[in-house]
Amino acid sequence: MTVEAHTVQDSELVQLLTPEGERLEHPDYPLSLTDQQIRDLYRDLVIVRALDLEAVALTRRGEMGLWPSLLGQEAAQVGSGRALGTSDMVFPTYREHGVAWCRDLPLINVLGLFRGVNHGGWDPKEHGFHLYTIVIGSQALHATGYAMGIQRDGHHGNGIGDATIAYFGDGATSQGDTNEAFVWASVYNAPIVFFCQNNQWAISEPLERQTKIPLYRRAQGFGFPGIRVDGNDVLACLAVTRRALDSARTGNGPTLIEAFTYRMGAHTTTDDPTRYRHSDELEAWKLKDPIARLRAYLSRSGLAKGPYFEEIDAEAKQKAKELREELLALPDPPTSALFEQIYATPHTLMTEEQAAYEAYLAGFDD
Amino acid sequence: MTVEAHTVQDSELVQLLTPEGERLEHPDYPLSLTDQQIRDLYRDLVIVRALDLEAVALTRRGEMGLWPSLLGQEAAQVGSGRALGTSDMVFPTYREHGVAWCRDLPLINVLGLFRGVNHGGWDPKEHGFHLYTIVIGSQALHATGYAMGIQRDGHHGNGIGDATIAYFGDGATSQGDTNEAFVWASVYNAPIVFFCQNNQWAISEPLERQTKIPLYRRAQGFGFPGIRVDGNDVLACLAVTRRALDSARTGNGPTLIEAFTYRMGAHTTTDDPTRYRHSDELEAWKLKDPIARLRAYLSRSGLAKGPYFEEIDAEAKQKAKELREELLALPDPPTSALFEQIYATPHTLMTEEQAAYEAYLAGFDD
Amino acid sequence: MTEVVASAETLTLAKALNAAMRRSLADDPQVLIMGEDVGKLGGVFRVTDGLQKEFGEDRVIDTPLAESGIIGTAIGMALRGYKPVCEIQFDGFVFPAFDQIVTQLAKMHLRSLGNIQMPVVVRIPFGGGIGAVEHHSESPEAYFAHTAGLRVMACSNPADAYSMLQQAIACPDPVVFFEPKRRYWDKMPVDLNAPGVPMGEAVTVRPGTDATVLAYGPMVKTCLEAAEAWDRSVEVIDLRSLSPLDMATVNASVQRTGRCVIVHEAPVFGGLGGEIAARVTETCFYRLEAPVLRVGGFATPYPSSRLEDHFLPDLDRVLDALDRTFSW
Amino acid sequence: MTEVVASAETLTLAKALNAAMRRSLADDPQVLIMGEDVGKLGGVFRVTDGLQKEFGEDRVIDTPLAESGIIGTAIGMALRGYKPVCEIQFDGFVFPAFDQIVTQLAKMHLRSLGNIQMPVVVRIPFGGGIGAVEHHSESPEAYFAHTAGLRVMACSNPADAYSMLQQAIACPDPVVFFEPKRRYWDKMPVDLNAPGVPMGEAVTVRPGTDATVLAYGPMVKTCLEAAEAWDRSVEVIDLRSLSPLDMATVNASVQRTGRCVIVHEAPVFGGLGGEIAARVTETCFYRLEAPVLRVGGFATPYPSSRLEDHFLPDLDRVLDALDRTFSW
Ligand SMILES: Cc1ncc(C[n+]2csc(CCOP(=O)(O)OP(=O)(O)O)c2C)c(N)n1
Ligand SMILES: Cc1ncc(C[n+]2csc(CCOP(=O)(O)OP(=O)(O)O)c2C)c(N)n1
Ligand SMILES: [Mg+2]
Ligand SMILES: [Mg+2]
Repeated sequence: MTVEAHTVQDSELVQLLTPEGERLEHPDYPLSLTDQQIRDLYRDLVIVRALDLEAVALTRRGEMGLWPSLLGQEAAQVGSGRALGTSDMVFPTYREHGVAWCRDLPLINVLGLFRGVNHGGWDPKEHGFHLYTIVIGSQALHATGYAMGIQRDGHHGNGIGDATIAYFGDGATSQGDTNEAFVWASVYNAPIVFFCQNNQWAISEPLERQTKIPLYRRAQGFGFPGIRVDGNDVLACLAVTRRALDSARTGNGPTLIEAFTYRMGAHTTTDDPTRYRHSDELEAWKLKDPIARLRAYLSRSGLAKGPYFEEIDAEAKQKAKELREELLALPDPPTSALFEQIYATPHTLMTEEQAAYEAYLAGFDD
Repeated sequence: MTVEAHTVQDSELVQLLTPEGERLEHPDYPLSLTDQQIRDLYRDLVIVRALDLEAVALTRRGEMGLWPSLLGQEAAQVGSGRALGTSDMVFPTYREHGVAWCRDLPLINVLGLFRGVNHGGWDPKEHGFHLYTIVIGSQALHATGYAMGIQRDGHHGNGIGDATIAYFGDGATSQGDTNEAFVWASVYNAPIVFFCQNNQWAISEPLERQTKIPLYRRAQGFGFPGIRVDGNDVLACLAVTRRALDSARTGNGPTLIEAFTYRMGAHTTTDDPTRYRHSDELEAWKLKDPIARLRAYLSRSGLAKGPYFEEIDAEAKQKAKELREELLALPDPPTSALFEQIYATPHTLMTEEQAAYEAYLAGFDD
Repeated sequence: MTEVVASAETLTLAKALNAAMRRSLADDPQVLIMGEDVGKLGGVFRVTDGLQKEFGEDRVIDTPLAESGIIGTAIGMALRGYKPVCEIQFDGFVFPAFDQIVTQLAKMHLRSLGNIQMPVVVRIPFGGGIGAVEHHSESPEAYFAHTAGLRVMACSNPADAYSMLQQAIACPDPVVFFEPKRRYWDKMPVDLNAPGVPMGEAVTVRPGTDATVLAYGPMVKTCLEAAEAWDRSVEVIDLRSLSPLDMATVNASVQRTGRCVIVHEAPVFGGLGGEIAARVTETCFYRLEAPVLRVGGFATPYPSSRLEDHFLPDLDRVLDALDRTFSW
Repeated sequence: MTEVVASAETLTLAKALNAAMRRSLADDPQVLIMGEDVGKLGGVFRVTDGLQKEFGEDRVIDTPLAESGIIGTAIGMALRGYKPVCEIQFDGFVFPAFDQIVTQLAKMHLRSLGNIQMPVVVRIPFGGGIGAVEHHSESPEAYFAHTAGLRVMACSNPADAYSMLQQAIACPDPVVFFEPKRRYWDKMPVDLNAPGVPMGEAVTVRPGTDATVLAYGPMVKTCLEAAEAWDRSVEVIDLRSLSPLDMATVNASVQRTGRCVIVHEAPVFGGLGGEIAARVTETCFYRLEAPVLRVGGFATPYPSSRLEDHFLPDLDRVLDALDRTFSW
């Protein structure tokens, strides 16, 4: 019952870079990048991992309530994130720190959320990066509606218009909202890419609790293409997402991408995966590490050498340090924030409750 | 955009009886019925249609608030209904009067619902026929859960156990609940048949508002078989449903059947389909009438002659008359019914509100 | 004055809503209409009749049959700058969309610290009295009033329907807009150029001195009839805005009258009446001659239609409450 | 007495719930546990820890990630004779299941005119105070209390948790069962053989003469501390059953004390406090020295955790309300 979903048939997985760092060609996904572009991808991966690890460490120190680590999913996020155009719109879950990085959203915003200073608070328009969405599956519909908005703007079908990408996990494919999004996107031929990071686990539940067949095939049932890509291969993720976005932009409707990857860490810092999974699974996936394979390729092909790697590591370390400092300097919100920005226009009850609470607090000063 | 879903490719439609009444063989769906069994199916179709038309007439006379006619869908309902075993469980929508007939549920129960004497009120266990469900898609999950119950009873996988069938319409395939039911049924390999009557319309919305591809293909996306059957061919509906039920019983999990048919009447008696669809569509479907084709087959093959048809018509008329009389004799519920059977055990607020209201009513007697 | 008269038309409540949407669509290209059967059919109550023909399929959208999908994609369209007006076909079918309304629509503005606005209207025909089957006669307003981040309105007559729906559409906050379906065919002259009473304000629809009756939606008419029938002077207030409540108007009235009765179709238990009663009592404690009384549905699911006349508050039940408050 | 002592064990609230489920599973083969991560992991709060190991995967079911699916299939299993106990992982994730709970679970018994029973329990860890992110700290009980056909319970301590959850599982009606997540680690001796207080009854957890404080779930402890800290004699009642309410116990207390304060974490506006206040006022009108006062969350979405201490009623806010009621 579990076999089919769990086994990757090599034939159905798009891969441009083997775990050993060997470059493959794929007839449907030609990819030509400059040397610098490939090095930049490497830099992204390393920095994103460093920032994530820093966030885990800060959470362990009590600076945040919780942190959902992206460890192991860097390539899926950076590859897809770097495929996006500036005016495209991303709809993330709560784990897309790597995509946030690609969208130039200062990560302190994300750390602020998990510290509890607000529920997100950034401006999605500014970065083409919507707020984190925690209720599983919800954002798939938002993304679809947004894509329908693009269609109504006339920014669509010409190959240069905007597109939308919705991220979600393997667990999210079971939610009604996700499947409704598939219906809508298909029926309206909306310019959207559904990017499913299949990291094999939804907290403690293995993939077999959500599906009996490979997830990318879900799309067939709704009449649009689905494709499985090696989620630990940043080049393949880039190529596959780029093509799906192009397809959306040119009026060919949605694509479902299943990025086959692995959640190397706990679900969040409060989770204990030893309760439900074996370490040999983890060990097997370590051999497919997204950073190691790109580094191997860079070395082997002579695109980068030792000092370059050291330089990137140093930069990542520095960025992590800066992030830590930013977090430690982050002020708590003022009490007034409790009552503000609930409504965009004045609201009598809000005004009343705020006044009453301020009077109550003032009573303690006496 | 609409073409694919709307056009029936003959190759993908299971048909055992042409609209002209010609008997076809299908390699996957051999069906051998006795002459009497075929005549019985004819009788079912005729009676079901007569009862439905009577209900429409009674509604027009103001005896019911509303009636969702099954006109045109008799073969889909009778064919599938007669494929069921006694201890199988049916989960209907609000239009499965023909299936109710097959399950020996006295139709007065259904008429009582639409008259407003109660919300259903029959005992599902008694007839293997669950209550009508009006919220689109809900019952697909109930049916799946019930099938999981069958699995837990051990009544399953041996080819003789119970199975479940969930009915729903083309519109219902867009609901989250229906798709969640597909996930669950597939993941747990539940003994269930999803029977979708694609009658081409969801009130005023044509099929293309729900899907871009034939609906039976939805099942592929969830990892179980989907099949499209001529919904106006009672033999094909019987054969296809029987096979799907057998498959469920023997532990092979769910099947989605799309019965391709047409809603010949209004959505309900309060609807006016002339506002949204052309009469030529209706005319085309008249040529595919489920009763006419079986009658043609019976005549042509010598299984039945004029007097037999007259006898059945007379019986149907008589049954309709009895139903009318039952409805007209149906008492209104007593006021106390307002407060009863809300909870299975005593409930203080219910008791209190009932007492207060009875005292209030008694005040008018003074 | 001449101009005002010129723009007055006698409209049913349904037509007034239609006129409000037509005007909003015409004035603001970002306004969209979405829902099941709202296009070609014009809605099962014909409230959106003719709008698709006039404004096209891109702006008046027949959607797939999925309420969560309707609200979820409306949120996405709002994020792209549109102002979707979503129709939920019947009150009982809003629940598949409840998650999107409560966890997303209501909370998006705060989640973004004000960077995002959510000008989405969720239109819900509500209430009973039309002899319908299950799920077609409910009054779920209390669920939404208890949900912070939403505004909740209920109209009771054609003129209000016309102005209030336009206000809801123009409002940058999400609004759940309740329409009294059994009053869809009630008629009155509607001034198509009047700005209407400001959003959020209750209106004293009948002044009185001895008791205050509070109602909204379909019950306003019932309460006016009861006030008419009662022998003492009864003030009737149409709340219009259910969240926030216009407690200033309510309290001022009760301070004058000293007695208060609240009427809604929704079950009394856990309904909005409790909230209002608690607030009125807190503000008018020393002025109240009797406890605030509530008239409403029973703590049962909405009954089958042959029983609904018992469930629904009617003239007699309101009179009974007036009787009780005066004889307390 | 000896026996009682022998069966008493010091348990956390989480462990008491676990013991209740273990006992129900052992005693009744029809009882099932369902939910996300309830099996191998034992739930994110470990409330179902060890149950799958003991009773197998067929009875303790890790489900796909879909709340509507959980409740919808639980209904189906109940129709087949099972008694599913469903876990909703956090309060804020019950909304995708809202439709199944409100339109199906609550109404099935009536729809069948009593032919069908729905012995389904929906367990919801609720409330704030644990420093969590959005959707993990909500108090949605008022939505369910306003839904006829459901019973709603909230436990506040380990002993009650143990007996109340068993009662809920044994009850042929659907029960929404709220568990105060921030009290999961509170400990007390639990008599594993005591039948517990009958279902539906409130309990006076601290007797007093001058004011009545009503609370449930996590706020009971807070209110007991406040009563302790106050200089006059305050009675504290743990409501335990939120629907139906045990108004007999509540009214008898307020008739004695003449003052009443209601405390819950949920927003005051539209919360259960309004219902209780309206009822108490109606029954105890001439006895009340002050209006019933309510202490609760603000009419805002649950704030980010750095603000939650302001949102949540605490000792000081309860004392403030006592102060106000005594100085009215
Ligand atoms: C509607 C809803 N139900 C439950 C949860 C609790 N929850 C948070 S993450 C998670 C698992 C998600 O798995 P998946 O979609 O595979 O994403 P991943 O965490 O693996 O990235 C669950 C059950 C939630 N956030 N929303
Ligand atoms: C959740 C929900 N939304 C809306 C409705 C109103 N409604 C009743 S029937 C119907 C169309 C159903 O179409 P389909 O599933 O194709 O079934 P059919 O009526 O054609 O048999 C709609 C929208 C409903 N009953 N439930
Ligand atoms: Mg996952
Ligand atoms: Mg249909």
